[in-house]
Amino acid sequence: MLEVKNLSKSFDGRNIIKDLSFSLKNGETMTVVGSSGVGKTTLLRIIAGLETADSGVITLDGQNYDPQATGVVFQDFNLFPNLTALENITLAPKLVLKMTAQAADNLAQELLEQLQMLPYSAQYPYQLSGGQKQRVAIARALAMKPRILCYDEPTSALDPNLRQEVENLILNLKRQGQTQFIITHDLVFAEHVADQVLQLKPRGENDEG
Amino acid sequence: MLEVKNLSKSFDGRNIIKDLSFSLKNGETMTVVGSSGVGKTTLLRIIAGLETADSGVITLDGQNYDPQATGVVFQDFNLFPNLTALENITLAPKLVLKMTAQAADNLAQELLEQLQMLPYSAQYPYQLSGGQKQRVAIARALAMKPRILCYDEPTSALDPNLRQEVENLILNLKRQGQTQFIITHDLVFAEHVADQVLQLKPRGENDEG
Amino acid sequence: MEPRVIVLLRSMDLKRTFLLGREKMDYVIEIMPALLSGSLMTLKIFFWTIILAFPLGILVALGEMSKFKPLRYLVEFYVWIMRGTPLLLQLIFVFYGLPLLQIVFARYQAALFAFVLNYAAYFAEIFRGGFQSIDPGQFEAAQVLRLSRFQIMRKIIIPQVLKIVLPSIGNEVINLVKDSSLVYVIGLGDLLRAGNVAMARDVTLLPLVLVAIIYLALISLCTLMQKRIEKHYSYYR
Amino acid sequence: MEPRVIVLLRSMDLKRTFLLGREKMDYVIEIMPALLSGSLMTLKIFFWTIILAFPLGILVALGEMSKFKPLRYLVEFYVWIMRGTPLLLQLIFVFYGLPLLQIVFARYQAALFAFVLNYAAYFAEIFRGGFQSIDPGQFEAAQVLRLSRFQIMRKIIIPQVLKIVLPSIGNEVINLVKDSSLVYVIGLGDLLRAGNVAMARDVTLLPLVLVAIIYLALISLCTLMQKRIEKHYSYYR
Amino acid sequence: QDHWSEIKQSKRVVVGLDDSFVPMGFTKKDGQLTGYDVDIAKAVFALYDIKVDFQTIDWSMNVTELRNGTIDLIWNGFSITPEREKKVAFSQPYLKNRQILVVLKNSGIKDFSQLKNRALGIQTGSTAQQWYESDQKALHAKQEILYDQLPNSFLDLKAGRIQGILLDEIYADYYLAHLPKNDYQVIVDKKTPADYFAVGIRKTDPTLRKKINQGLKKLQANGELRRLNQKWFGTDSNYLGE
Ligand SMILES: Nc1ncnc2c1ncn2[C@@H]1O[C@H](COP(=O)(O)OP(=O)(O)OP(=O)(O)O)[C@@H](O)[C@H]1O
Ligand SMILES: Nc1ncnc2c1ncn2[C@@H]1O[C@H](COP(=O)(O)OP(=O)(O)OP(=O)(O)O)[C@@H](O)[C@H]1O
Ligand SMILES: [Mg+2]
Ligand SMILES: [Mg+2]
Repeated sequence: MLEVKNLSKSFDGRNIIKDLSFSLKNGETMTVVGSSGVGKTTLLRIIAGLETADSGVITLDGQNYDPQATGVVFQDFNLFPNLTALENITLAPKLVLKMTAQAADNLAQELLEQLQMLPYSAQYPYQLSGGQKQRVAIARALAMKPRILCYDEPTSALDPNLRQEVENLILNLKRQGQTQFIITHDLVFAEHVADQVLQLKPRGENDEG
Repeated sequence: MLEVKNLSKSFDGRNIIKDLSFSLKNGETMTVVGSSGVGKTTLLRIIAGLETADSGVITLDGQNYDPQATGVVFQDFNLFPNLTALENITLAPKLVLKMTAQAADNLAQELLEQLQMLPYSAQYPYQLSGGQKQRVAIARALAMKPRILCYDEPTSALDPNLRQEVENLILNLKRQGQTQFIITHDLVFAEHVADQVLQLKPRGENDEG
Repeated sequence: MEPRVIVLLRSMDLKRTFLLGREKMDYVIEIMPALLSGSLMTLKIFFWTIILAFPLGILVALGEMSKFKPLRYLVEFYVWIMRGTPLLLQLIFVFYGLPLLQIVFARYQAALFAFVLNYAAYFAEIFRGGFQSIDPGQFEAAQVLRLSRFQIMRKIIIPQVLKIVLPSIGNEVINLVKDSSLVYVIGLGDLLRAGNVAMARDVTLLPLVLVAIIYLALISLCTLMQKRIEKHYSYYR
Repeated sequence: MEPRVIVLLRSMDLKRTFLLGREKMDYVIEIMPALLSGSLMTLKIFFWTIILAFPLGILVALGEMSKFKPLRYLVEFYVWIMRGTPLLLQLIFVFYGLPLLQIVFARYQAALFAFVLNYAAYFAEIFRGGFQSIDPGQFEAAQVLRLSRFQIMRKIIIPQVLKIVLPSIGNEVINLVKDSSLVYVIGLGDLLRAGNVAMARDVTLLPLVLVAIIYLALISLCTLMQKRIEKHYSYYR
Repeated sequence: QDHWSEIKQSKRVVVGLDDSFVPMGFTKKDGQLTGYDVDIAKAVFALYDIKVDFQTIDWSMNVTELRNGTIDLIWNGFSITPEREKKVAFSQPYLKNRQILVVLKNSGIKDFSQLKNRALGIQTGSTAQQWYESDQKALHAKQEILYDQLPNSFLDLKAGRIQGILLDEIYADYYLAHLPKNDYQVIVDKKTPADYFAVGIRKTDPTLRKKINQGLKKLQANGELRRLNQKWFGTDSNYLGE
């Protein structure tokens, strides 16, 4: 279980997150909604260890939390421009999980297939459309099979068909016991996939939904 | 009236747009939908004069078309990182339309207000959240009052409230006679604002909707 | 960082060799005025070259990216010659070669002329690199806002380019401080020359140690200014 | 660009002054062997400095960004001294100064030692700039994928840095070709020295014109290689 | 054409020198130019009521400077050599010099021939270099190292990377006299011909040449030359030409 207690964060003296507490059970999916600029991305970055909170405690299964447990699909993708779509996905499995090139390629191609991206696997990020980049970013995070998978608006650049595809993917992962943390503006989508919805509200009047 | 006739475009020998024809009456709003990677952004870039078509003709009111007539809200915003949100919006009105600093500021603030961005007018792009950047990009294009206003997924990073806000804005502009060309994945949104929906389909089997 | 130097100089056994006996201190004080007046020439060349070569470099960079081919070729040729041959030889040609074509410069003017032309070429290459590393989306966004080429440059591109090229410009500025010693070849006396004269006259390496320290001070000043300007430009990312 | 040179040299009235009389051709043929054997030293210094200073420069850049403060200060101090004083003086200190401390280098080794230390510092600054201009999002993305620091460097950052720093490295490489002439101060004969000797002996500027042309050729070769490598790296944007 | 009338009228003449060439012409610690040649040049032109402007030059550029007219005279321990005589006119010689060898005291080297399998240092463009590279039979080293600055060659000698330096006696005397501790040995060779310092003048300036020769003679006659030799070299000499 991921537990966040009394988390606070401000930028330039402006409180963005104040005294936020929530918990996410293993295998469950939490969606985070809230108006633009409310601090969703900031919260995700803190959980991923990319931003430090001003105060507050995070624990995983009661133990000190290590951000290494998370994988992230970034809002602006952050693909590696010097690698092809396929290489973006296989890099970490090969280097970190020590998969063979063959196994990593198979895994990546499976994921690309599922996201209808197989024809683009040899293209570099600058040659991809917005939605194509987003799908590569999703596949890259999935391939690492992290304990907690965080998505920052994973469907923003996708058409309805693909959104459905991603929804299926997420539900599928949930069935396999994957813990997921999803920022989204799409309330319908949020309802479909969530065990729990975290509604962020401006100025510290946070609430669990 | 904007008329596009037999437009074709390919990248690296792959046909993206083939023999596309459509027309957009003055004051009307066209939405463009279609799956990811189908060529929506490419079409917009051709209309905006940022990409050259392989073949085809574009005319405006029967005359040779000048891309200067268009304004664009980019999919990845392209805000100027060295200028604040407000300066991003007022720069062109001051330099191109020769507005006074006062008038340009007033106009920009009106737009920012409408998009609930007034508190962020002095921030630099790197200090803005995804949705905040998108709203600055919209305001920047609107402030130039172009003959044809093109949007590339103007609501992708916005929450439902703000999407509604942008919808109202677009309908408002339509009432004022603004010609608009909108790429979107949001079919509901597309229906609400469109006089005409252009459905792009893969591989040259294009159609007017 | 400066105090650390002293420590190091002491801890190494340089003291015995170069520094700090009583008579040596007196000697240092004696030759300092000559070295400082040599530095004056160094500074003059430095100052005017920066002032003139910087804007010229921007113009040349724009010329290199011009769509008008004859201009572009001409500018590229100029940059090629300037970067392709040693500044020392350029100085010799300007001062000793041009008179053969009836173009006679005074010593100092010849030095400045060669330095400005040379450094403008280097600055130009740096600026060109800077221009090319700007995201094309920035040009596109400015273009659809109907800004003129000149406005795009002034308001959007150049401010971003300056931020990017600052470290490289810093490198060249440091090179300039040092290169200014090349004026010896046309008979102008600068800091290094003053040190050489003292070394020949007094039969000791000590003057060169002092010269090195003065260079270090001048260049540290430049680096400090660079850090300042970098900080000024850090208001955005 | 080369053919255009000829045209220009002709169209200006340089011919009368410098070039191309029958006796002058003979003279050129006479001194060419000396100049070419001078170029050999230039090339040797150039080659080994590149080979050794390049990887050392990357290491130094990493040292400059290290979180271990003593290491960082040490490396910063080294870079400060190397960039802050003229290479000419460094050569003098290594070759003439160190023997006073009983450290005696052979001529050629001393030259290489000074050149490698000096250029590694310059390369390091360029790499540091390159590292810092990489989008932090790239580090973040690699970090959440649990790549080690070393893997992030090797697979993600350094390939992108190389692409960015290529023009600046090109500049330094060109400087190196020219700086190699500084070895004259420790009695090694290089291209420029060969030209100077011929000029002083025969009292004519012609040898220097030839030297300039040889430099131009060497440097054009470097530029050509740079263009090649840039092209190699243009597979992504 | 002849510049004498111009010089006469402007009352100024420009003498080019290398201000690091002790003791002939160099800058003192206070920045003042001084030296044997500086004194003589001033004395000669004082006779014509002409002021001397000293222009420091890069020594390897001396003849080019003269030809371009950026200086009027080369007057700085300038030896008469056949190569130079092709390009410039010389005044009457005013000082006798010779090329000598400096070695370390404890090196055991006694004469020129012992350099046969050792390394020799020479200054670039010096009279020593021109003599060494001529048809002479006296001195042949295994390897020659060229230096831009003579002090560097002394440092190298001390470090043991060369075993001898061939240079002007005039300079060697000054240098060795100024060392706190003299570890060096001077070796003279009888077969080495003397060379003569004279003023370098454009061949197109015969009047200037004539005036300088007359001036030098006058200094010899009125005892000024003897006084300067005493002052700079401590010798009682009134030498002027062959
Ligand atoms: N580096 C920063 N410096 C200053 N302010 C920042 C910085 N990063 C974010 N902010 C501010 O923090 C607030 C929260 O930003 P965040 O990106 O978390 O919003 P969000 O909820 O993800 O919004 P969106 O849905 O628009 O992406 C915003 O008001 C933003 O302006
Ligand atoms: N510079 C390029 N080089 C090669 N292929 C490109 C380039 N730009 C776009 N493409 C390809 O053209 C196709 C259309 O791209 P475009 O960006 O127009 O799609 P889109 O309809 O906007 O998709 P999305 O909804 O995902 O943004 C894609 O398959 C993309 O891979
Ligand atoms: Mg966000
Ligand atoms: Mg698109």
